[in-house]
Amino acid sequence: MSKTMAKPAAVRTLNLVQAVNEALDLAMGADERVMILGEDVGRNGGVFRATDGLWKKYGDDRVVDTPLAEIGIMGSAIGLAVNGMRPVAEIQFDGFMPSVFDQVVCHLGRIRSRSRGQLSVPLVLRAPHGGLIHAPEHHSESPEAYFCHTPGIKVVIPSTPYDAKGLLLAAIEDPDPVVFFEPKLLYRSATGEVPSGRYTVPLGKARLVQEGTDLTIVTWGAMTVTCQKAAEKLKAEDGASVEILDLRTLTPLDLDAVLASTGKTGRVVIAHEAPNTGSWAAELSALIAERNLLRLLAPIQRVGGWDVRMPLFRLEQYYIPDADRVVMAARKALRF
Amino acid sequence: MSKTMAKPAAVRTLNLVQAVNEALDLAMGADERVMILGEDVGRNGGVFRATDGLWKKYGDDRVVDTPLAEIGIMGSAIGLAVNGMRPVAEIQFDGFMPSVFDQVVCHLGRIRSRSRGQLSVPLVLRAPHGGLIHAPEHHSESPEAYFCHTPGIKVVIPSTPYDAKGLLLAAIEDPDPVVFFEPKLLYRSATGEVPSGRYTVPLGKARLVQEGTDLTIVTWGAMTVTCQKAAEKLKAEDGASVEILDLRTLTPLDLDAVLASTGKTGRVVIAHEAPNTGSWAAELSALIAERNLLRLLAPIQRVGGWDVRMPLFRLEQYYIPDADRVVMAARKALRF
Amino acid sequence: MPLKTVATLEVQRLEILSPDGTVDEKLLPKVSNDLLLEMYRLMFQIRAFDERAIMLQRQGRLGTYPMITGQEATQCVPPLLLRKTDWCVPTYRGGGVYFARGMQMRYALLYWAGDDRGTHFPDGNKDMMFSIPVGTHLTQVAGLAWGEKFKGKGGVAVTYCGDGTSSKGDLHEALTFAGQFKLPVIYVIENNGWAISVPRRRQAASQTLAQKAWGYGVKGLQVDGNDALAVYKAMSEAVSRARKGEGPTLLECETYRMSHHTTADDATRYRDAKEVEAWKKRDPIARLKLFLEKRKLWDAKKEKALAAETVKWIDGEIRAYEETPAPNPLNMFADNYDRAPWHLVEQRMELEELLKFKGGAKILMELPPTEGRFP
Amino acid sequence: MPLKTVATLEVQRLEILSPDGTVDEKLLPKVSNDLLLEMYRLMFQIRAFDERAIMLQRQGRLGTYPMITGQEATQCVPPLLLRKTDWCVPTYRGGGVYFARGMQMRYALLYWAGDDRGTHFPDGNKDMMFSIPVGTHLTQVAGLAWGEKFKGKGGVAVTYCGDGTSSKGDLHEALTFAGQFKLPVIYVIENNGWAISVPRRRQAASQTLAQKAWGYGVKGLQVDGNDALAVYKAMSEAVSRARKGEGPTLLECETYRMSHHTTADDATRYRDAKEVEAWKKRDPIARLKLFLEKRKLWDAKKEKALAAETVKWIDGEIRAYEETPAPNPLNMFADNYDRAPWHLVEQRMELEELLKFKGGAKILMELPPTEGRFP
Ligand SMILES: Cc1ncc(C[n+]2csc(CCOP(=O)(O)OP(=O)(O)O)c2C)c(N)n1
Ligand SMILES: Cc1ncc(C[n+]2csc(CCOP(=O)(O)OP(=O)(O)O)c2C)c(N)n1
Ligand SMILES: [Mg+2]
Ligand SMILES: [Mg+2]
Repeated sequence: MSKTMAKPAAVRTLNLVQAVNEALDLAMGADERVMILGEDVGRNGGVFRATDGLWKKYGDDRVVDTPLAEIGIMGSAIGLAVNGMRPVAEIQFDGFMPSVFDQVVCHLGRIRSRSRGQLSVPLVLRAPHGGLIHAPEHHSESPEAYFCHTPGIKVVIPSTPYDAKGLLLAAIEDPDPVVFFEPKLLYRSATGEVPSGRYTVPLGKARLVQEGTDLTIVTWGAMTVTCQKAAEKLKAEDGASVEILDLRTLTPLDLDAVLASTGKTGRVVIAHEAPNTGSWAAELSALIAERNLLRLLAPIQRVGGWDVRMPLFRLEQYYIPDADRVVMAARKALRF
Repeated sequence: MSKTMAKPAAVRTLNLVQAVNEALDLAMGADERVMILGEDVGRNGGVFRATDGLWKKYGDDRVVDTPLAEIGIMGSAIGLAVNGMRPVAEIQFDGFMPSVFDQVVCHLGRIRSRSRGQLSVPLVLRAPHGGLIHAPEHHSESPEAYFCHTPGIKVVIPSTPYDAKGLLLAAIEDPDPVVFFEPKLLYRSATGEVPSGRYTVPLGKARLVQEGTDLTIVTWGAMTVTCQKAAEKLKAEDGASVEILDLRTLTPLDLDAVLASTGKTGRVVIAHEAPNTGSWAAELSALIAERNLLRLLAPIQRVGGWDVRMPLFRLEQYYIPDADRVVMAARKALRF
Repeated sequence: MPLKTVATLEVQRLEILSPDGTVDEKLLPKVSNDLLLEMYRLMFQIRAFDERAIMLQRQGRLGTYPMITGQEATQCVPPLLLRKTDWCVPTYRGGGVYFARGMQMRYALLYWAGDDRGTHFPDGNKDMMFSIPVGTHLTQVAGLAWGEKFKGKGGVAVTYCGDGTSSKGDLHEALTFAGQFKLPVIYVIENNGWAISVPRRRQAASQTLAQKAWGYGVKGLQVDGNDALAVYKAMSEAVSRARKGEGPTLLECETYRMSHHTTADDATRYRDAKEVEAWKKRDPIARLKLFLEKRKLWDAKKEKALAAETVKWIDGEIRAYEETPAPNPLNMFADNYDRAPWHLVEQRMELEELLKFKGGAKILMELPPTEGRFP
Repeated sequence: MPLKTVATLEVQRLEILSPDGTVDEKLLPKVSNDLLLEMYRLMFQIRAFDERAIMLQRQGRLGTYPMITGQEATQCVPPLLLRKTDWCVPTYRGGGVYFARGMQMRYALLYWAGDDRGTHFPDGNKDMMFSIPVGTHLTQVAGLAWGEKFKGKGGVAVTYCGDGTSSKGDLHEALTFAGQFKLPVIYVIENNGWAISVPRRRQAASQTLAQKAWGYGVKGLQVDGNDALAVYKAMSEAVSRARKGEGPTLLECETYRMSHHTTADDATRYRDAKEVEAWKKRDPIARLKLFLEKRKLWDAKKEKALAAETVKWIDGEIRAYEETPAPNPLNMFADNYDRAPWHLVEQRMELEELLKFKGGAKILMELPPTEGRFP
């Protein structure tokens, strides 16, 4: 949970998408090899405005509106990275990421090892993540588990503007491919203090959102905010002291932080948005029980999406866990 | 572990690929809607000869050599199934399945629910699975976790010729999409008695390979055979009584069987070939610990592939768990 | 042995009705007056519907909605060549296609209001839901057409994709299959000039999109997509080829997205207003109207009556949409499998628990009835 | 407004050297005698290598191996137009390409023997490993070429795919990008008539594969791929266009897979022996030899010397391959990340435990040294 700060800098309040934008701007300003490619990222500044202003500032060669072809985006980003650039590729929505799985599974994490270290793929693949903004079908997905099971890549998801900027800068300078999810619910709703200069938040380190002694909630992405609400309710209604860990990097996992916290409290809830079966929460639940078995005071509670497709938005609040569901799960653990 | 037998039938010894071939033949003979499509499945009879003889018997319209285009195979199979056919699509190797993820994740399991039950997709997607036949790169993968995390589909993998035939016939008549993995190591090496007539082995039911009291090994696919070897060694050297459960259907999971066995023995090894992190073994480990916590006498041991790409075949026996690795893990559980 | 020409191709473009209402009589297809009037009605009504839907969205009564205006000829005319039992799969912008297929537009509103019950097609229609990940339906429709070929009754499948979507590899594999198996399928590229903020010229660097067909042994044609008569003629020939087993066709219908990409988009950020102005002169509805007027099939009185009828119709659809009771959250679990497996049964009970936690034990009685099949 | 022609396209085919050794002098490219001899040497040697590799496999000394024979001109000539610093990515069948790029063939043997250390390219070469999931490299090579464009030094990227692979959507997206961004890239379709058991005519229903290029604003040309001079000329023009920033080219080189798909395949199950016989008459090596002989550049003596030299060379490569010590199993964990994360460190220790379990504590000392970077 350390951070490296380049120089003293003004601190402003930004929302998460502004923080992303600022990180991209700083990275492009500092390194000519950094370029952006994707659909509508140029003149339009991205459908969430994450790349707003960058096309004007850095030109059509470095902020590239591509044809509507995700294999093309991902494949050419891989080629660009292998050939010395630092591409930041955007997939417009989580729901369209399956079309790049072929490139991700067969190549993204394999090129370094297939070439025995001669080639590397220092790229960032950005995509909005998750639900609850009343978006159309296929625009509210949480596909992280597919990526976490794939060797050779890293998977990151911030939940605060500060982390979004620092993690994205770290991801861009990372020598290996990073899949960078941005919780779209938080793009505008999450605001916070962000220093204006360059800084990084290290990959692979979780964030301790709040300390507690009775129960640990392990979570990531927009669900972090939901869990904070649940923790307040649990404090108020149950007098429970809840510790919350925001993973920030899903893989490589900050297992030390997870084991330390869950070992301390002995009661665990894992909360996330994806279909629960076979999710990243399953890996966490497995790891915690395998390594902290004798410290567990209650069965681990996983709270995730149901194992059905994400419904259209009228029902999304019943699909994605809300604070009540987290509270119910926490009470099961607390009262065991 | 029940079965439905249509009529008394001669019992022969077949290997697993012959059993697959016979199931396809019977299904095509009994139902005109059943058709096969894929690369080299026709005149050549499939690169493993799984469809040998069928092109001659059923003709070019029902056993179709397609262009080399997996999205085309998967997408048109979906369309055929929606429009009344019962396609059995083949992807030539596990390693090429990522190119159909887009169709699988975005459509295969969603069409029934998106159409509110008006359309359905009764197809089978067959693919060889796993390693240890000294195949080239990308020909020895175990991608089941990606499919198990995807709602709306079923995932099946037999480990005996008897089950291969009965499960495949069940999969073809199942009203929902079934991903059917065939352990390529067992295609020729697994032989067993197979009745000649039509019968089905129900989806969603595990097979109790052998009973035991000290430890449960949960496994699937070719690893079942490895685990049997490990169990023999454990019996001989440790005097341990090992129960082995071959899942056969990964999803929907036979949780009752898993919980009954692991609850009885309290010591658990889960063995499989895929990269371990985020694997189907993680879901199993999580479910067992979440639901059988107080019955566990030792931490659950997962034994899987390492979290690196599958190496070329000179090292594959060090990547895929062998009996020694299963034994080591079992001893950790037994001596805890 | 020389540098020799081994194949030549001509890409043709079909235009029949010019913006000023004059026609090329030689090319004019046989269309009954009734059918001409039906085309006009569909186009007129779907435009009015589109305008109202946008208003609803602006008033917070609808979710994100993709505009149709400008593309009425390309959307409303092709379905007129189809049987109910032919397959028809538009894009997410294809409200006009569904309308021409006879869909009640209350369902389109429901869909864009985030209600899963919006995928409701007329009984007996072979419609399939569009795919939101664009282009991913293209190979599926090849499969639908393949199924028709098996049935051998001359059934066809028609589908659409945008100019942007034509860059997806899915089109390549779909056309490869269509050409290889001579499938009775028609692919309509609805080239409306834009893919969100990306103009047509930033997709393929080829002069036309129609010429892609040639790479697959598929017949290709460019059509003035704002010319209802050209669309009709091109489509009727394509459908009749398909029915006769003569193979697939790719039609590039050149039209224009007159509005924003969706209500969530602001096209002024990236698009020159002059371009929009120029396309106004090529409006498909005004053009057909001129033609009908010249033929004395249409006049101001009829127009007024149609407008009045349209308002009533739209009001009715909006009412039906807004009076639809909220969906029961438990519906999510219906129709995922023919028979729901244990884990969905368990999860549905968990959701019931949650609902009770929120609303008390009586809540399950107060919810609207569940729909769909479970388990 | 008529049915008007908006684009016309011609697909041309380039043939220079006929099977009987006569040439079209008008089309003959400028090639020095040395280069002609170098072409011949490469083609001759890679065929001999191919034959020995097949024997090794039959003797159980090599894993599954994909045959090159018949495709030597298409494989060995294009690299001669490249700089070391140009990118070159063949298919898995492209041993001849790597050989012409200067790769030591012991590494090719290692690779097909299942040894990860087989992806070893000459220092300074911009070679990339082929992709076994066929076609998945095509968009990546567009990216490599894009990187060259950024560097602005006239570098180019060349890649191959098979006729079967040309059906993959990857080619569509790669050509879309190549055409759109005018990338300095050359796509060579190595049309050898077959994709395992599926003949060329069962891929695209188009007359040629070259004509696909038109759908993307890319220049396309069909080439007699068994005619080294035609391949040379076509490639040199494509490379020079690319270097000058004039955009990408798609070359369909028509050649023939004279043998099985791989050593694991039996082509007699699906292929008519007569077809193979017919293609024997079009052999690329015999043809170039006739030409060289006519020009008095080659004779039986030189042939004999080359054959002897070749045997020695292959013997040396096989020896080097077979003497390569077995890989250390721990190598698996090297070079997965710039710095291995904790879970790989842990897993590597687990593997060490396993090795000790099998071979005793001293085993780690007895293994060959580990290679690669860890952690
Ligand atoms: C695979 C995929 N990528 C990206 C998107 C996001 N998106 C939605 S519509 C659209 C543009 C589509 O353009 P076009 O195909 O021309 O259709 P139009 O919107 O003009 O009707 C994009 C990029 C998507 N829906 N699916
Ligand atoms: C994506 C993918 N699908 C299937 C295969 C299996 N396979 C290996 S080679 C081959 C045929 C390739 O044919 P072609 O592209 O013509 O190349 P050739 O073998 O003739 O050189 C197939 C189907 C594969 N390697 N990758
Ligand atoms: Mg468009
Ligand atoms: Mg070929």
